Amino acid sequence: MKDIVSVDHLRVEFATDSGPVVGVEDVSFTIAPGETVCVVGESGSGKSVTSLSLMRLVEFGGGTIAAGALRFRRTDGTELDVAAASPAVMGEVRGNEIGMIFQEPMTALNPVFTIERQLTDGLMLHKNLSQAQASARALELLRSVRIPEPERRLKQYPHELSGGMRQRVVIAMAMACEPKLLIADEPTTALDVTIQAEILALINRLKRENGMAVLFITHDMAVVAQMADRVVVMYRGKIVETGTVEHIFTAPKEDYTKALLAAVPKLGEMKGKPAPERMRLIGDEAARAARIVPVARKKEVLLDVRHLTTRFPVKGGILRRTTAQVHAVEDVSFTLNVGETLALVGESGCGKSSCGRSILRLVQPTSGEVWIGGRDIGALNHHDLRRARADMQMVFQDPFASLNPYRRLKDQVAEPIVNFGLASGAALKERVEELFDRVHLPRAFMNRFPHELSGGQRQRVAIARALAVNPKLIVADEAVSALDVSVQAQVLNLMMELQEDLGLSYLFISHDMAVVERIAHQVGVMYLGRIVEIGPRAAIFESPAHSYTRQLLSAVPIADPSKRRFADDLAFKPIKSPIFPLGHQPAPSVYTEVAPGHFVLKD
Amino acid sequence: MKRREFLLNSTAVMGGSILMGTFAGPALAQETPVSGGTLIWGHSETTQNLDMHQTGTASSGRVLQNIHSSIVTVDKDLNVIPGLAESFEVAPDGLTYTFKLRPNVKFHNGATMTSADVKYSFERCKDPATGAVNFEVFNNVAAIETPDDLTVVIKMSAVNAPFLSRLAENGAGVVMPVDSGPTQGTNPMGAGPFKFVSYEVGTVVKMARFDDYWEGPAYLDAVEAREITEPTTRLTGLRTGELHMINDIPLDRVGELEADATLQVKKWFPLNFDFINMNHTYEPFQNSKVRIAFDMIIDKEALMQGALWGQGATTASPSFPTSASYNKDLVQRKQDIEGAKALLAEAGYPEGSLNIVFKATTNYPYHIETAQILVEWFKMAGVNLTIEQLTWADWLSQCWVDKDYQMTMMNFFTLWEPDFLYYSVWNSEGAFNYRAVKDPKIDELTKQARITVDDVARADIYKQVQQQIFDEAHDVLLWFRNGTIGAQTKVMGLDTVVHPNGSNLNFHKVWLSA
Amino acid sequence: MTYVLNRLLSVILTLFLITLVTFAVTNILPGDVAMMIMGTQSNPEALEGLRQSLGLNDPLIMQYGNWVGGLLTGDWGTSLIFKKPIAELLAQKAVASAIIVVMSMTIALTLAVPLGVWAAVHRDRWQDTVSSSTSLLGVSLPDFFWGIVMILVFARWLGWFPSSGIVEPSEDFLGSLRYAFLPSLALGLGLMAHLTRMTRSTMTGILGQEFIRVARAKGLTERTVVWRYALANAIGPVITIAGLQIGYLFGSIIVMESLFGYTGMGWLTYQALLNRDLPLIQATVFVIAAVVMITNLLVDLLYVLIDPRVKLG
Amino acid sequence: MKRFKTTKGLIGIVLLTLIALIAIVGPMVIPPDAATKMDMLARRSPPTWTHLLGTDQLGRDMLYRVILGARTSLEIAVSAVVMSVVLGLPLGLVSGYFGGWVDNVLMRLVDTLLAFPALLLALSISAVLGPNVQNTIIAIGVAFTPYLARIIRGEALKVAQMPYVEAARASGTTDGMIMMRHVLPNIMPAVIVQATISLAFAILAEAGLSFLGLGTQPPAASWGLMIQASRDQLDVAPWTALVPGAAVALTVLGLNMFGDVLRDILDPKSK
Repeated sequence: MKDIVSVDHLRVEFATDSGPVVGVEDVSFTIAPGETVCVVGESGSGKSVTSLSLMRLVEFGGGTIAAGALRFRRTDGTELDVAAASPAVMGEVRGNEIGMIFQEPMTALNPVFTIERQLTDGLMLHKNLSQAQASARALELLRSVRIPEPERRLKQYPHELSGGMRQRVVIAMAMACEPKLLIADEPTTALDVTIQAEILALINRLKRENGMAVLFITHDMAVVAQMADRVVVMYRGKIVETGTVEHIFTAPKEDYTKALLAAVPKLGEMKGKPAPERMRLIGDEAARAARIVPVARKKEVLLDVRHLTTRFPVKGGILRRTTAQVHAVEDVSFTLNVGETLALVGESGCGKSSCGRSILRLVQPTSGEVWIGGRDIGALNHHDLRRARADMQMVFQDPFASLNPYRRLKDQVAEPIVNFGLASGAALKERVEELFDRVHLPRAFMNRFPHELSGGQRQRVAIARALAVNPKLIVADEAVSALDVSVQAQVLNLMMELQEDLGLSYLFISHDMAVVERIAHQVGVMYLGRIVEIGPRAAIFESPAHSYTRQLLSAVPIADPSKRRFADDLAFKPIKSPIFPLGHQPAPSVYTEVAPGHFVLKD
Repeated sequence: MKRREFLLNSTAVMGGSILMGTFAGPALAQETPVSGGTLIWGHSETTQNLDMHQTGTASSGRVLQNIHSSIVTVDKDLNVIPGLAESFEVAPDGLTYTFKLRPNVKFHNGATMTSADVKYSFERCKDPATGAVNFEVFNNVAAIETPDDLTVVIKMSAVNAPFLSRLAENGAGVVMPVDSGPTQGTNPMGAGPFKFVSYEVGTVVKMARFDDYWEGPAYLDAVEAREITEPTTRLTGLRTGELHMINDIPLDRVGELEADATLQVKKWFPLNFDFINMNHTYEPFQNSKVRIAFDMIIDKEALMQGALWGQGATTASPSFPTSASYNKDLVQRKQDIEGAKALLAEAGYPEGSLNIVFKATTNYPYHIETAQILVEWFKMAGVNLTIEQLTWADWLSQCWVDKDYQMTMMNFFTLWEPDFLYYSVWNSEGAFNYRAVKDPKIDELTKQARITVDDVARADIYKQVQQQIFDEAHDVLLWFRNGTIGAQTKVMGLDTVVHPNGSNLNFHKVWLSA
Repeated sequence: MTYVLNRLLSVILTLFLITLVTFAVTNILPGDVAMMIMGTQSNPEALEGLRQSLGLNDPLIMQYGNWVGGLLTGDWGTSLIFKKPIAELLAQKAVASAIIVVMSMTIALTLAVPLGVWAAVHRDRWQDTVSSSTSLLGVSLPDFFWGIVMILVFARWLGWFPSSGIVEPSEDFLGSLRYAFLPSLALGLGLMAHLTRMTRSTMTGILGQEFIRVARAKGLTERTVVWRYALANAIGPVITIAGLQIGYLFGSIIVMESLFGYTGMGWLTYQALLNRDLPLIQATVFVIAAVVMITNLLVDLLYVLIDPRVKLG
Repeated sequence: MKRFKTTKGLIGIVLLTLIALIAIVGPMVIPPDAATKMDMLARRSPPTWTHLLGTDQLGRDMLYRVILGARTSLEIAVSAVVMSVVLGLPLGLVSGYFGGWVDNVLMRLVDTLLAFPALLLALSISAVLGPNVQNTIIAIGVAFTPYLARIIRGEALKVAQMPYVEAARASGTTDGMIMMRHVLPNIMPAVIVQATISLAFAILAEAGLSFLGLGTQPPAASWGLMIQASRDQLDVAPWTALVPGAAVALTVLGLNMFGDVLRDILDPKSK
């Protein structure tokens, strides 16, 4: 056997109340030395269970390997069946011959130990190094993952590092003993797009330099396209299709693979198209989805934001006085037309969410005006503001947290209607039923509780709730980010359908450039609280003028294996801190109009 | 602070307590006393203020008894006998008392006692600013003269018959060295058999033998009074040998210790008497039939067995059992539930119409037991009795001071001086008449007794008072309760330890065998 | 530093409120110390005289002013029943209580942490049931029950420890620990239950975290993962809970100190309350409240040392 | 894993049902004076055929007393805990939801109550209001309130930051409505679990109060009073403590097991 790993008819079961439940079943694949195998699938596909089984970590989550073999060729050339290995042997293998990196860099490091301690304990255990030797090696590792100021980092605690640096540390930890196999379980999912690009590039380089095999677990077809040599597509605990990356992307055999690929927006595919377009969906929705959204009617401004500024106080001192301020939103101005979508894009901390919340006055803006339908929201008193909220609603990111787990769905959808006294009794019921129809949810769901629904269904409920009072504006804050790709496409299509039918305006807050390219009429790019570039979608994507916009676009992975971008080390400009001392007076935002309606911030 | 006993008042001096203890084997008893050793005493209560004048608690008095000597004291037959005074004399008009002091009596500070010390002590006690609990003993004292070092003459403004016997009592008659007042509270000093060594609040009082004691030095080198208020803990200390002796064996455990050959138990009688009180301002209790009926509901002997575990003797009279005024003819009413019901009906309180609250203090756990037993009998008689448990502070403030109760019970150290006992407790003007008893006959008799000189006639008057209290059932007299000490068998001379007043312990003649 | 000052300020504010509440409540209590001193010898004139000499007849505002003024100037007054300066009494008794508070907390933590970790590692299995049942049994019977059991077992039957009493640590340090051991053990058992539960739930949460999986993926032994990686994170919350328990502990020592004749702050408070010794009540309540709040402050500061994420802002 | 939890919950429910049944039916079926009837010839009798669980210092049957005591104890414990919830819930809810100075003021108040010794509180209530069952409930209820308020505040603080609360605010829901409809139901499980734990402490708190004269007044029986009465006789009659102690232990055990299950029942996810 030449393969470093050969998984043979793996079956993992989880003990539950009602007997064992199968996690994965009949999973077989191999990994050759130096090869990157991507296991791709949506949530619940069993991709993580598979990777955890290889480390025998699945047991700590209550699972057992019920059948099959997991053959791993050890450094000394012997073959080990991981499924049957003793805990002592697994202790030698883990971290030494197989390294693993996980999804959440924020929680993957022990918060109370220094970076040095966490890097060295594995080395001292597996390689019998002294403390000094291990420390030296740790420093070397930090250098190899290109962490700035590695000496200082060693003495630091995880919370003192940014997310990207933490993930580099996690990678350094996994690489410490120079394993033959690296398992990467969604290593970039929680990261911003530029950081993701850097990490992907880093993994590629390390793999190349060490001749290491990589098992890469992801849900993101774009990442697969960028990373994989071979691809394993999983669905509901089983393998759907296996093949080389080119094969999978160009000639998928199975319908599931085809549907999955279809639902993924590809950056750049909208080139030359005048208006947003529905997502492609395979199946019965395909026909409807294929329809092109017509160009918006007569331009009429709904939302006019002028010099919006929001700062959060940083408290400190004996009297809890404000000692500094987070400049979350800094002199932001834009307009949004009736029936159109303005997308605010940017990386975490750029102020896009605060901007949305400030517009709805869920947080109190420091200054600026927000006009909706000829009314200045900022000037309303408490009572009028509550009334005005009928015009502007919000859809939140996390469909699990934005619905109250203790209330029936019909009550939650009805709540805004009841709040504004718009309907009651039979009329209310009728209205709620109508809303459920509107978002394509069966009426039978009305009496259910949130947990009985899938993420996509919940997000539909959240949209129904937002629609309940016939708002003119909906602020969608990362509304589809937490959803699986096919569900995301469905929800996006629903939103576009509603826009078309009801003339809604969306302020679409997102970090996903490919999605934005597909659905937005206007795009604003935010950086450090300001809009650095704003204009029609085509202008932003096809002729980006601001350096940050360009950087952002260059970092987006493209779901096309022929367009690989992350071969070498990338180092983007890190984002600066938005915290300024009290009394700091930032310069006003001044823009240059590079093309009609296309404005770029003057630096 | 459970079970703290309070002396009723100065005439609480009692005649010879009757020792009932089983003595250690005769061979041991006849051993010659030897000197030396420290006695570890598990004291049942917390010592508070150490100033003999200011302290009202029996707990402090019990300890301070060993540090102070009194100008006069009482013998086992309750006669006032000389103490620090070699002799004393009362003028025929009763207005002048002359004390001849013993020469060469030493205080713990080495000074020799003189009449100046006596004058100082008495005046200190008399001065309201001192806050002495017995200050009214000296109410009629007009002047204290010291013609020479060993003579004290006290002039009275009016006759005060009990004056001498009250001087024999705890606080009033003790003699302290001149100017020692300000330090008495923290460093008590007198002319007693033991010197004060140290006091750790709530933990231990240490005393050492005073070699120059006027009655000759004590046998023990030292006494350590460790304060252990929890009964189980105190018993454990005795059983493990950590303690040589303990006072106040829990009533229910006396039998158990008596059965233990490695320990000795000393009991004496009476420690105090208990009676059940009915508030005479409460309407039903203004009717003597109700009070008598209530008396008839109670089986005193059964109650004594139940609440005291037999550690006492029932009595219909509160007089000291061996005293001349004790009315031996009185017999407690037998339990007669049906009779009581009939009497109650006759008084206008048929079955089920009386709802009485009985306030009992948690300070005396056996009062709570008593009350619980009463509830059952009263239920049989158609009277609904409910118990309210009060802390000692609440009992004092509600029952004693505010007279805000219907029924309660209390104990008093048996009073040897009948005037003080009957006048204070049953005369309508009496200071301790917290039941508001108002009986013209008793008022008359107690007044008459005060001017009756003949002892026999006087005793007879008090017997009539007892008869009247019984006939009218002003209170229900229950029993005399035993005092107890448990000790290791090597503690000798315990028959001398109990002061005639039944409460104080004097270690002068106590010794430890090897 | 500003954080500490800030917290101190709130402690001072709360203490001020406590002086008010304590003063109000103690003055509502019927009866007074004069009555307690005189007992059943009291008659109205005698009581009045004693009250006068004890200064109980001053106007309330003046009494409160004098008290708070005294607190600030260090003149804490004199106990009315013990006739000793309160500051002197407190100094002596506080040391005694400090010993059993520290000792019982140490005992509780030594027992509770391993038991809680053990339960968390074997969550929902028999070990978990054993651990929770043991700790529940501890709270099903009151403190004094365990106290008496300790006396009977360790003093009477085994004779290993003295049944009661107290020794000054300055006289005999080891001896003072011997006397403090039984009451501390009884108190510790009572505290243990809650701490075990907290350790278990904290550890359960931590064991489910990603960095634990990462540690396992590094090949670290399960012992290292649980006892170093996980426990290092659990100790902060557990210490915080332990700190909050100090308040509860000061309630329990009242019973336990009286039971063991171990006369510390709890016993002193109890005596003060029973005897209506107002200056002593006020002083003990104030000191205990201050100790409880300052302990909690110290625990929060300790947390900063344990957990590098927490900063004093 | 899950099955284990169900069994545990089942035991808890069976235990509690049994205890509740005893508390309710007990007083109806046993003779009215059985728990106070004294047998002076059988004082502190160890368990025998006539007295299955032995007798106390007054010769009263421990079995009857423990059965009759169940009702009193549970009544006191439940009422006191309900009272502390009724007082602590609005306090904690408002404090946690609004935060800021409201929170600061209320929590200072709670701190003050927490630092104030329960003993002094109990003595005052007993002295001023009188010793009886109602006032015992007040004493325990008031003493528990600050603890509950603190826990509820913590929970409310967490819930108030949830997106569904923000969503409700965005859809024009008033603060009062948000607290009632969104915060309250979501903190209820934590409140109920805390309340079940408090029940155990309340039963024992009564024992402590009996020592001060507060609590059930004799000769009525309650577990707390019985435990307290055993204090001076533990070495000679251990059953006087163990019998009521076992009753408390079983109740506490039942409550805890039930508490876990209750959390699941309250969770709509289990419906």
